[in-house]
Amino acid sequence: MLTRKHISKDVKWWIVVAVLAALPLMGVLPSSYTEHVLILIMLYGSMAQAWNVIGGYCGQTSFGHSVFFGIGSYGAAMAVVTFGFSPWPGAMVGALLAAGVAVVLSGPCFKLKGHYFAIATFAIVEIFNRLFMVWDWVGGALGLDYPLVEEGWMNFMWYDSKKGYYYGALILMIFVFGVVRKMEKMRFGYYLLAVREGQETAESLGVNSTRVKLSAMALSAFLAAICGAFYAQYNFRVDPSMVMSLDMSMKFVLITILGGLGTFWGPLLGAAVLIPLQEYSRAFIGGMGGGVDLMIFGLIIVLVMVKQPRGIMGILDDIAMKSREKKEGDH
Amino acid sequence: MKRLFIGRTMVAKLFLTLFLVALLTGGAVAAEKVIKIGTLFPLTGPCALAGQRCQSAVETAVEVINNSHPEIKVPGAAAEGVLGGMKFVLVHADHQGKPDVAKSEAERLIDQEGVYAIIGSYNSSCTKPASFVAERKQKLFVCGCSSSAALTKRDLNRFFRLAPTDETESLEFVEFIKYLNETKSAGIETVGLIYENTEFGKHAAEEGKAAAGVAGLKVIADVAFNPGATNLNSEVQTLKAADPDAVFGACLGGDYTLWVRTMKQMDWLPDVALNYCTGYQDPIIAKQLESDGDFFMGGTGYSPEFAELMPAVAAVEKIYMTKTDPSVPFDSDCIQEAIATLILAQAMELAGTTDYDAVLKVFNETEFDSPMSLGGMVVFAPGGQNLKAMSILTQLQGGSYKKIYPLDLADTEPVVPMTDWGSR
Amino acid sequence: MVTFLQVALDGILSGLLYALIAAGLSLIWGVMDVINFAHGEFLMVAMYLSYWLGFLWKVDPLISWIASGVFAFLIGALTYKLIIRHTIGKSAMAALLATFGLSMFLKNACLYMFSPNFRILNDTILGGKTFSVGGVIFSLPQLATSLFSLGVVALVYLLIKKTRLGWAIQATAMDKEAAELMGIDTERIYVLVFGLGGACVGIAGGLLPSYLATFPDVGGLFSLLAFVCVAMGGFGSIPGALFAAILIGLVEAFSGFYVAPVFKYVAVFGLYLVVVFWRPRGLFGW
Amino acid sequence: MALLEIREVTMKFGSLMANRDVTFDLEEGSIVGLIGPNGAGKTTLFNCISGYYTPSSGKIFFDGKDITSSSANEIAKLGAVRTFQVVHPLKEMSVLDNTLIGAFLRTSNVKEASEVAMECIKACHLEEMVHRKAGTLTIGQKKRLEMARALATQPRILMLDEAMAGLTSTEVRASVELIKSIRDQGITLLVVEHIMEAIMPIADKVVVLDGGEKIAEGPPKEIINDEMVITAYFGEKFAKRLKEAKLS
Repeated sequence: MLTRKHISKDVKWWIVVAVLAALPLMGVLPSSYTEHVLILIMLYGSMAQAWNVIGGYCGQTSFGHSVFFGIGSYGAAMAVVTFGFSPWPGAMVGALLAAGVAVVLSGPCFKLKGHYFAIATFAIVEIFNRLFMVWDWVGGALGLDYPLVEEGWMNFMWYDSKKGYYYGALILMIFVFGVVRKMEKMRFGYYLLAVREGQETAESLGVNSTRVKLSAMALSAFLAAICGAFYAQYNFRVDPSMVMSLDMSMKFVLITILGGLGTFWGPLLGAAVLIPLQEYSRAFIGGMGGGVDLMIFGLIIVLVMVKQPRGIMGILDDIAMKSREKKEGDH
Repeated sequence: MKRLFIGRTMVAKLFLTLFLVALLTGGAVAAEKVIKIGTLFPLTGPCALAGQRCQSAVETAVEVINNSHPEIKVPGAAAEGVLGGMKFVLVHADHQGKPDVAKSEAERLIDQEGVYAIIGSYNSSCTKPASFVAERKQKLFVCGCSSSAALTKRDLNRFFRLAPTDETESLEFVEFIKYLNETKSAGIETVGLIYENTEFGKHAAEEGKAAAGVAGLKVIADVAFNPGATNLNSEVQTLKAADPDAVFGACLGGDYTLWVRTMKQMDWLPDVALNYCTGYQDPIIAKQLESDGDFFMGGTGYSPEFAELMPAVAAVEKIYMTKTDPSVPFDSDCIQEAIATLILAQAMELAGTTDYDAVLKVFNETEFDSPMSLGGMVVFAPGGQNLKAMSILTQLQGGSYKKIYPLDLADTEPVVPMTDWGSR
Repeated sequence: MVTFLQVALDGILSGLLYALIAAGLSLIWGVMDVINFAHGEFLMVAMYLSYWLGFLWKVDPLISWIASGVFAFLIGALTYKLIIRHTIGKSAMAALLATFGLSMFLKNACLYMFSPNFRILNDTILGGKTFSVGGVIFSLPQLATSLFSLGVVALVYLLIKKTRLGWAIQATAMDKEAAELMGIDTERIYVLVFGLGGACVGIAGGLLPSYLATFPDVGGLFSLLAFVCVAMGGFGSIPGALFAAILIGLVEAFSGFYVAPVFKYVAVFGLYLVVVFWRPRGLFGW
Repeated sequence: MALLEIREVTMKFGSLMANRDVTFDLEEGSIVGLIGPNGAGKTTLFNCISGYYTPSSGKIFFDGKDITSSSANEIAKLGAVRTFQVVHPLKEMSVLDNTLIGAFLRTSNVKEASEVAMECIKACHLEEMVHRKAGTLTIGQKKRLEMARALATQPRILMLDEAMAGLTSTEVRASVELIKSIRDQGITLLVVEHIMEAIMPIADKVVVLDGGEKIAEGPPKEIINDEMVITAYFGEKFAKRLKEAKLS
């Protein structure tokens, strides 16, 4: 029973991946802007999934993930810009560093409850943002601008076509979602849920909740940092307000919660709805100026939170429930 | 059973989303006898004010280009459209002051909207990735007012910038101080810097520091602050404690008024306060500050007081003022965006074609006649910097921008040192 | 010495302003356990009202704070009725994210309606006036705002501690069901609390245009600082928020002057972390 | 050597003395009842043993090892596992997943853990509910889930905190049988219980707490007849009922 459930889920997952992989080959993508939106969906979906590990599965609402995301992007960017090297080792160092920073910072933070914890994570973002702003070695407020480098996987850099980024994002997504799917099936995944549902109970059953939470934070930060490295490579530029800001942190939280907190599909669904909304509303009405697109965006967030705080997964559940009831009624 | 069902709905939804995405962007753009030009400015976020004004300036220029305006003494104004009647059509984009958005919007403008060129994009940090995209996609990027000197040191072939850089301005500041010391024995030896800690402020401050160092001025205060400040007490207090003779300032909008008012509150002033393109050049802020804003100085590319130097501007400005709310005259920043648009039209006219290579050749080899520019000329150096870009140092006196330097253009004696708060 | 005193004075005055903004947030948090993310935008909206009153009809901020307070009360009550009420009892993040959406809406609605111009009031009664005591300069508008802050914070405190309504609010905060059994209309209490929270920040917003420019993004840093004040002071403790706000003002001023201005918020947020790591429920929390 | 040794444990909360110098032993393979009126300090002592509180003074040894200041999860790992007086199901997780959390203590292999969990679920008669969310169970089922979860950790000592409170008499009888069968597997039990009829017949030893202090310790028969316990705690009427229960 247990394993069958997982297999059927996995099939869906591979179908989604296969379709995404085939789209460019079938020539269904008529323009690079659509590609851009799909890349963003996969990137932000992965970011949200990374956050979901700690925020959804483990139930710790961190607003600090832009710090880890930022460290990852600085890792890649400094490898290229400062050291004139390939971004790969930089991304790795950045991701490991992010995991380390996450463990060091989270230790004391996990002693805080509820809003105290949330505000502490705000404070950490602000501190990091301001420190990076004045830290000249990492470019300070000027940020890091990529030079022209040779295109290709070695430098993870393409200028004319987005195909490389598209498949890069797909691999990123497969990696992040794959790790989470694997985690779900492992003891660690169950422990995360147990800590979220009742820390005291979990402790009574021999779960070292502190260690579980710290490991989850480290994993989450690691994945977020890898997404950050991709982001830097994609935008040719890193500066603190781009990557280490409350704005960016909110994106992690918002996409996951709009999609469905603590669910495997939630982050992808959240990104698949939110990102096109954000990009197309800006493209179509943002140019008019005056922030009409952002007004609408804000209203939608309010509406979803008021109507169904469990997000799109919750809405889908409701629909499924209703149609099932209707079916049963018909008989 | 239930789980399976939800799963199916979900996959269906996902496909639907993907499908919609494909549909929304799939519509091909019909070819017309128009030239599409993209604008890319921060229409929302902290720099929205400047961005919206710049956008209006570009609209103004397009109005001049597309319609017959024989009364306007600017090349191309009299004719309707360019190249015998082709009209400019603007596609606006908002980059929100975020470099990543600027990059993706530039891509969208080029790939999706098929624009011929992009004009923008105010924040240097956004201009960098956006112009990079244009370069790779072999489109023109004409930049009005982004001030980072680094922009035109990247060896890009399709990037052109009209405004003077913060490097040029810094040199001018220092030269002016030398002039004051030599002819007015102002005795200015020390410099303080106050700037917002962003890519713009930091860059300006570095150029300022370098220029001061070369001229033998001692930098004794280096005050960076976080933009959008709730107060600037410690910042001004730090300046006051160091008490430099001259201050170079790079504070935008609300921070500029806060800076001025905090100095008044703390009853301190340097002998000379010189501003990069900041809140100082915003005529509305200058008006709102009333006498508090007086005696500050700054590099100015245009202000209504320059009317007799640049008689061609007035008629264009009239159009611009109908496009802004509240109605404002041109300021140094946004007039450059209008010029950028006009130069683009002029280059196409001179090339006689929309062919990129021909237009590029014109950009690189022509001395453009540009009555809207201070100095009346535009010439681009390799890398894209406008060699004829200049600004006049002005000082606010009685609420109007008085030209004080260089001497051949000056009409007023500078008030140095600045008049005390008490004696105003 | 004069410089030291001046820095201390600046710190205390800006701290008192933060206290006025934080008081409303603290009230809402204490009673409903909701963080109002749109708090800074309430401030911004109130500033706009005060600005327009001053600009169009020459009403001085010293008077228009009343209108701003009432207006923000209504916005607060409306926010509760339309949004917060529907998120109670659902996920813990629902209210926070809903108010985040609201803040985005309000900010851009003001951008749309009023344009992004920086708006400054001139010729206000207090505007730009200062006096000096032994070389230490007191700025009248800031001083007035601080006095208002003390007054409002004291009034809110007395309201909670000494009146029947205050007891009802306290009862609701402690145990909603029990309060309902005792015949308290908790729904009305919630509306009132959200309204009062709005009113506090509204009064601050009413006074601010006498020395601060009004623009759509003005609320951002204020609300962040208010969050920190409230949490540092301790869950729902108004005296705690007052104390924390003054502490934050002082740390901001001293680190800004004696270390470097760029580090002042590093110091403020760092202080918050130090405090809560040491006392996880804030200075005055239990 | 006893499996669990409690030595002069004292627990103070400020000026309140919740436990004072409590000492007793738990022999391997026995059932020990911990009884006393409300507020006697049973749950506090329980929390001290299971690692939720660190006693103000005194020592606790498990299998000869000092666990006085060990944390709850360490103690569980050693093999002393507790249930809660107020049930704490992991609401959003299924009965199986709840039990799995316990089973994972001894193995990280999901398949092995599932087998152990299913056994324990069967032992606690919850096999009908395997895939139900724990939050939707009845109170009796939740109590059995607590036990299944604790059993799945394969403990050496199982500490039950009022596992029968609030159950119907049928459910109580089932629980008593369950406790006996657990003991028969060789697991030692420490049972805090209010329902005397349930605990007296099966306990090997009873420890009586009153006002935080141990007032009596011994086999149930002796305790029932202990004058001090009767007068101080049970009252005349209750003692009579107990005697009747014993006779029947």
